[in-house]
Amino acid sequence: GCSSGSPGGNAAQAGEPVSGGSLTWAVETEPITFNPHQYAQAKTRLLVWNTFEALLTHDDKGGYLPWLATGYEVSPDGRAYTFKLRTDVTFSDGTRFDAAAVKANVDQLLAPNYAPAVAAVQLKNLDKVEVRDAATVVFRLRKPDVLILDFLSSPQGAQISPKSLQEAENLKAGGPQLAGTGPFVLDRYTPGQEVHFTRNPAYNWAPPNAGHSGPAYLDEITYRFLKESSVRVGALTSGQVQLIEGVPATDESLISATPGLSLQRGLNSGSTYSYYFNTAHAPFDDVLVRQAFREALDVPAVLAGVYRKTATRAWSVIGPTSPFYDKSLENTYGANAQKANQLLDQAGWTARDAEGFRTRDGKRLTVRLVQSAPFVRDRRDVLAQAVQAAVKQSAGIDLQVQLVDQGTATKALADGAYELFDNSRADTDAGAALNLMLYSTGSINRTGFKNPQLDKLLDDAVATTDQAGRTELYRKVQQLVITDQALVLPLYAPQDQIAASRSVGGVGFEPTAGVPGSAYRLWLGK
Amino acid sequence: MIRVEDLRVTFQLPRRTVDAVRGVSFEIEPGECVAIVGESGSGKSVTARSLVGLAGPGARVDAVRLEVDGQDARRFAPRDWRRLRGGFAGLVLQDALVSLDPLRTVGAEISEVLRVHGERSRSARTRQAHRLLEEVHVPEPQRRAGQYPHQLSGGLRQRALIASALAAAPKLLIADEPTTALDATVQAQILRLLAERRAAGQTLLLISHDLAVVAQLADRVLVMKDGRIVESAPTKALLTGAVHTYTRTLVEAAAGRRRATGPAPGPVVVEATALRKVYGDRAVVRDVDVTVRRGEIVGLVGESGSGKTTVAQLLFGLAEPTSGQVRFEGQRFSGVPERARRPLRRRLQFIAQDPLSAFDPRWTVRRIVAEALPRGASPAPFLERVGLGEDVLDRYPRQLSGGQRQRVAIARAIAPRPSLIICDEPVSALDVSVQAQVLDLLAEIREQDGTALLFISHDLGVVRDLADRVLVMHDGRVVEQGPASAVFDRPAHEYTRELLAAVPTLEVPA
Amino acid sequence: MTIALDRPGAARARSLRAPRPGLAAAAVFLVLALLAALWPALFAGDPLAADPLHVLEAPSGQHWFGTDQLGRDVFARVVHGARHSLSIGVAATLIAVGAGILLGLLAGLSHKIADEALSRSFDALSAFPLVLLALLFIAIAGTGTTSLIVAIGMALVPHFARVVRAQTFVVRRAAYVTHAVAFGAARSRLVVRHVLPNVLGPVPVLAVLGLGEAILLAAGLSFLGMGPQPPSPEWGAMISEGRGYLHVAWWASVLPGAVVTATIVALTVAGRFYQRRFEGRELA
Amino acid sequence: MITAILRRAGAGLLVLWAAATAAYLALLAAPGDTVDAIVGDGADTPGIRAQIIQEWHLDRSAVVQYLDFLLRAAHGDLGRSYLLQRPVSAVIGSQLAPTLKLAVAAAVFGVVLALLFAVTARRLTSTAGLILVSTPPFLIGIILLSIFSFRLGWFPVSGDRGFAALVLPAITLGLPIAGTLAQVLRDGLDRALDEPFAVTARARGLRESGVLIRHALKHALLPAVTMLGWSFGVLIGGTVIVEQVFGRPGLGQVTVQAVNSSDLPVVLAVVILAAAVFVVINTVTDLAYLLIDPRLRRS
Ligand SMILES: Nc1ncnc2c1ncn2[C@@H]1O[C@H](COP(=O)(O)OP(=O)(O)OP(=O)(O)O)[C@@H](O)[C@H]1O
Ligand SMILES: Nc1ncnc2c1ncn2[C@@H]1O[C@H](COP(=O)(O)OP(=O)(O)OP(=O)(O)O)[C@@H](O)[C@H]1O
Ligand SMILES: [Mg+2]
Ligand SMILES: [Mg+2]
Repeated sequence: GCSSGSPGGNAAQAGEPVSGGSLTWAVETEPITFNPHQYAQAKTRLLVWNTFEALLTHDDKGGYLPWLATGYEVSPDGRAYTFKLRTDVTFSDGTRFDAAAVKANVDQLLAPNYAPAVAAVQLKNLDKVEVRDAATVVFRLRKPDVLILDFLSSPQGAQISPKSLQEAENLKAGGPQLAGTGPFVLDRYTPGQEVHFTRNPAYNWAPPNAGHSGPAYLDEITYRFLKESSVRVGALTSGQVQLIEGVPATDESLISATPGLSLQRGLNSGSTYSYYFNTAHAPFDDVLVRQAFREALDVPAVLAGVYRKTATRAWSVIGPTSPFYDKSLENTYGANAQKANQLLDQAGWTARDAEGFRTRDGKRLTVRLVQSAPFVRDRRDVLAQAVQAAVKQSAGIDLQVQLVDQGTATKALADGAYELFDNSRADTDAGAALNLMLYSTGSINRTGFKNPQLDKLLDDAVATTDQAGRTELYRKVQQLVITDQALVLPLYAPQDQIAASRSVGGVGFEPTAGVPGSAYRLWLGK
Repeated sequence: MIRVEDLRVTFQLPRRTVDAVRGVSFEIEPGECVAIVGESGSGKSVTARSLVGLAGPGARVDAVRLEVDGQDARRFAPRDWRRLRGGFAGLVLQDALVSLDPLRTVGAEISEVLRVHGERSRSARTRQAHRLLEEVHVPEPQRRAGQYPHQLSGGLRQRALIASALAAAPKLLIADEPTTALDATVQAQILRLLAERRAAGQTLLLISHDLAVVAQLADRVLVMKDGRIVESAPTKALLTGAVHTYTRTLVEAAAGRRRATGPAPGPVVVEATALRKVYGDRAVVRDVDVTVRRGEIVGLVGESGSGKTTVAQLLFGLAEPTSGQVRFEGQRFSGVPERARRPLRRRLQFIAQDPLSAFDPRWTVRRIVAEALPRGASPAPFLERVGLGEDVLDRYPRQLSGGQRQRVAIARAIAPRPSLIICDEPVSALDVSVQAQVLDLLAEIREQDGTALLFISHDLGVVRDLADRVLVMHDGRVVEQGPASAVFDRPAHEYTRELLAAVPTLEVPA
Repeated sequence: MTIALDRPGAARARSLRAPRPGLAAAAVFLVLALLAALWPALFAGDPLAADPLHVLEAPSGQHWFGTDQLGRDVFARVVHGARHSLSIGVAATLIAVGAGILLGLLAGLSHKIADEALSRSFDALSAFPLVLLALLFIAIAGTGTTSLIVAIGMALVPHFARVVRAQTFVVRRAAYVTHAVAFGAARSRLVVRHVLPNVLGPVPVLAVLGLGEAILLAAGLSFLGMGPQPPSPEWGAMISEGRGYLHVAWWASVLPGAVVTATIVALTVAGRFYQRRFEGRELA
Repeated sequence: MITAILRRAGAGLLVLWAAATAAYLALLAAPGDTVDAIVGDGADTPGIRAQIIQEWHLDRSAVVQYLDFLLRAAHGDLGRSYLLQRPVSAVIGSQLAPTLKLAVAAAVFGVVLALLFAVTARRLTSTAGLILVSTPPFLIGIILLSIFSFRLGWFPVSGDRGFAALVLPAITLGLPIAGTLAQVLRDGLDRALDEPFAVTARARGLRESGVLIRHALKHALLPAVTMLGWSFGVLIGGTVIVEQVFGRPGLGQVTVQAVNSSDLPVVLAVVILAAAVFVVINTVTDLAYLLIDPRLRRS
């Protein structure tokens, strides 16, 4: 059976929570690092919170809940954030967690050659960190930036024992030598194969929304890295693992049909999986062509083909679970081949060549989508092929999908040798994603779109501490990029799936982020 | 002991059948030495091998009567054959040099026979192997038993093979071409060995294409041709009164005859002085002087490895002498660049032992001979001269018989009207009867064209038949030279005498 | 009566004759594959026509090989894929043969030291894993069809170079080349008239066998995601794409795989037949 | 004797150096520079790039970088992975064992199967072998996996835990080897059984099995030994694919990942490792020849 991501969804089958037991969970992605500061793969987020914890955590309404911090205060000018810390927390290596530890973590993040991306993006407005007393720490900013809270609840803001920061042999790669405060301790990592955690018996500082308190239920948990979806599903159906994440749509029916297995889906936070138009050159420098491309595509149809009705169609760059999502955008565009052709005629792409593609001045309407093979997931290459077939059929657009290696992809992006760029970001605060993708100097702004008005809106949204104000600003942003400029073709809201044996209880998703939660809540029924 | 009546053997090949033996009948009595002679492919080996059930892969053997050791072999199961093999009949295969497993020691091969025939004790086998080797006159049998075939000379290998065939004391020893591929001197030793066995009462079936080889040993000779026995008679009777024409050719060839001498020698064609060739640190040719005059046939003889081919290569300009000089028609031919030799090239030709490899396999006979001719000239007359019809013109070399190939090689060699042809073992690969034809042809060419021939062979009989003058090589040196009659009839050098003594000749009662 | 004879003959004679029906099947298959590569429209419809309503349907009268994840007809894709896969194979083989002949001749005809260096590197390269060589090349040149072709071509070069060198070596020393010297032929003439034609003799057969290897390698690399761009219906890529749906649609990967196997078997059978013919002609 | 060993070692080093240098030069020519590779699909600003250049010393000239690479490689230091942030020796070292295990198991399986086939079922060998050799190994793997693991659940789907996990991958990898090897062995046996020495052996009354085992097999092994180098190539190349299919850890996975993400230090190390194995295999082959064939032994 399927149920959507409410926590503890299948408690009924697993019975009441019991302590003890060990579990094996097959996951798709092997982390390239176990150091949360270096975190870059959304798919590995579920591992981070087993060992590490942050000052705050998200609730499911876009707000924050205390975790290692008991609370925080913002100065009126929005440039100082004062955190009160818990005093009963120790790292698994015995070191005490206190304000000095928080400062040590931030200092490490700012150290040269350590985490350049974090320093340059999340911490770009941080001036300094002050230790007021053992339980109080102040973050001083150069200018107001509400995203600092998002950072402090993100894996990169997770707290590592200052001792292991000093002593770890391979700090950047992480592993058993890095101590955190989490409910589990990473004690064994076999590259290419699995990672093993055991329960931290001293743990007693779960966040309020964790569902229970005290040590975790499970004695131990093993995550096996099985890249192939068919292999993961096979492992689950043949009983070799109890949990898997990443279930392809085509296999969902198999799971549902197997007694003793259950399936859950959770929508991710952040930006939706979208195609961004490169406005730097023809043909997408013309808003008409951008609109035409969007109209040419019947998104639900291609999604149904590739994902079998399991995908949630997106209407905006921001995911539907985000508090900033503008619902009014829904059903305002798309799936109108007639209009698409009209727009293209208007834009001058009137002629057709022998293969049925539109041309202008003898040049075919060709657009390139460059995908970096190592980072393609969720069958996005298949989706691209479906889109390719669809826009060819409906509007004579020649979409060329280039599935290439990372070096070639980077080079193509640097040279502007692309017309479409695909991306989704799993940031918990959608604003963080928009800053990277839409801001004129954003580090992954691949649209070539530079608009002072847009920059201003984004700046203001970051400087505004009040939720309603931010929501309004982001509504304007969405209107601008989706409706006015047709800068983006949103496709679907990324989601995670967990399939599990019904004996496993507490299976669920992290609030806001929407990715599979840590193992803290899991238990093994009989 | 063996009774065969109307033996027929056919080979079922993918696309055709070969009738190798077409109705052969004979008998072998205990203590007898019977020889089978005949040209290549006449079915000698297959007949012999059928007697131990090893006619060959894909063979179909039929006989009205096939009695081996008093039993009817037509009803034999594989294990009955196995019991006979080695025990009743020892077989020495034709391919003497490759009939011992190259990956096992000689001793192991001999003990294997003993093991198969019931000798259980390993040490007893070893001891017996040594004794057997000693019996066939292998020096230092202990050491040799531990060696691998490649460490033994051809003669020793053949002896070891005979020893292994004799190991289980068979009643009958079948020796298929026991002396081909061996040097004349070694040949003689093996024949002596067989004679010894025969004297000791061993029944022998001897096979050869050379009548001269077997005539000395055999009581009775069976002459085979095209899978049939064309004549069967006691040796003596056969030599004096052969009935079949084919048998007469054989007798004639084996007896040898002087061919007409040529015209008086003309001017010097090639002159080599103090030739020396060193390979690595070994002098293969040392201080050899050779002069060949127009219209002369010079024979170059010597045992294998004595340097005959090397001399030919030096004369032909395929190798540069380490020291010494070659002059061809008065001009320097060694030590000059190939470019300088090129104008002279056509006047100096070469015929090798294996004509097949001397022809580009992709060329037809027409093209091969035409290569030697001026542009546009027809090759047909030259083929006619060597006795070949136009029908061979469009064939490929591999579609010709050995004799035909050698004729094409001769046609090609005489086509540019050379003043000298160097022939390196031109008839060694040919049947005795074919040999005679080719030799006649060469003699005729010398007579008609006045072409000089340098004729290299380890077969003294052949050289004696053809050459005017003979050079005897030993260990890289010319140890004796002079007119053929002088060298052959009154050999001066010890080594020449040894060579001559080894040549099996047929003393045909006049 | 007939005496039952000991072994090899019978088996050997049969093994020479046995492949006949196989040979015929191979020939028919190869002709079909060639036709498919040249005029795919003869056999099948549009390989790119996606049909979201009929994805992953089992083989049926309408879709002989079923449909894939986008509802495309697998049979049509296999047929059209013949052009891609065969042309990748042929192009790679041509590169390998061309460079192999050049390098092999160079080694076979040059002096000791150069020959030694060249043939040592052929040895080393041909013992080096093909996949690794190709991967290395792709790491350098990036993915894509061209790069795949060149990678496979390069990986197969040593194979041909070795054969050509060995052959050159034999031919260069063959008596008939010596004989040509007797007619005052210059070196260049020897090479052109005798050495080259005889060296190249076995090359076509080897090329046919090499083609099989190239196709297999291409499939392997495509499988690793280093092949042609989607939606190109290359066989290896199809197997690879279909693998994700193995639970629900085995046909999407197994049937294209069977076609690859059949192609290579057919090529090998044909190649070996001609090889035997060729050798037979040399010997007989 | 000593000079011979020294010569061998010298030649081996030369091969290693040549392989490393060739790979290094080739990678230098790759599109997209090192910084691109390290940035990956992460955030990309001039500041980040500057830091990367500084961290990895990419501002030095190519020659200096090459010499530095050689010098460090000579000391066994193969550098640090761009992607995994760990020393290459650690990355490779941790993956060596699973791959070796797989390769050895596959080789043993392949050789045993080939011998069995070649000696007992010679007729069958050519057809079965041909089909095996002609089937893409990953297809065999996929089929085995779905039948024996997914459907029947006899073997674990993946990983490197225990012997059971080794069975299917080893079979997948070993089958093509068995196919080719069986054909070569069969050819060799047929050829050897037609040789005069085999006929002579029969003429001694040896039974056919005796001729086969005592005489022919050793001869058939010679061409099989020649294939040792080739099999090594197939094995290593095969592990790349088989590990992918079975989700096994190992060098193959590391290699594909490194190639995909242009993780040059790892790619280089893999090349050097393969070259080293090549040198070893070559030596082993030569020794095996000497062992089998006395004609090659110099007295
Ligand atoms: N195994 C075989 N398969 C097919 N044909 C064979 C086989 N063995 C022999 N033959 C053919 O049978 C015929 C007789 O061969 P055999 O070996 O008996 O000749 P031979 O008289 O011994 O000749 P040689 O003097 O050359 O040894 C030849 O035409 C030969 O080609
Ligand atoms: N190219 C070479 N390199 C080294 N040694 C050679 C070479 N050619 C010939 N020899 C050696 O020189 C010696 C004489 O050889 P050559 O071929 O001249 O003998 P031959 O009298 O023609 O012998 P056969 O009767 O066997 O043909 C032999 O020991 C041979 O091994
Ligand atoms: Mg014979
Ligand atoms: Mg000679």
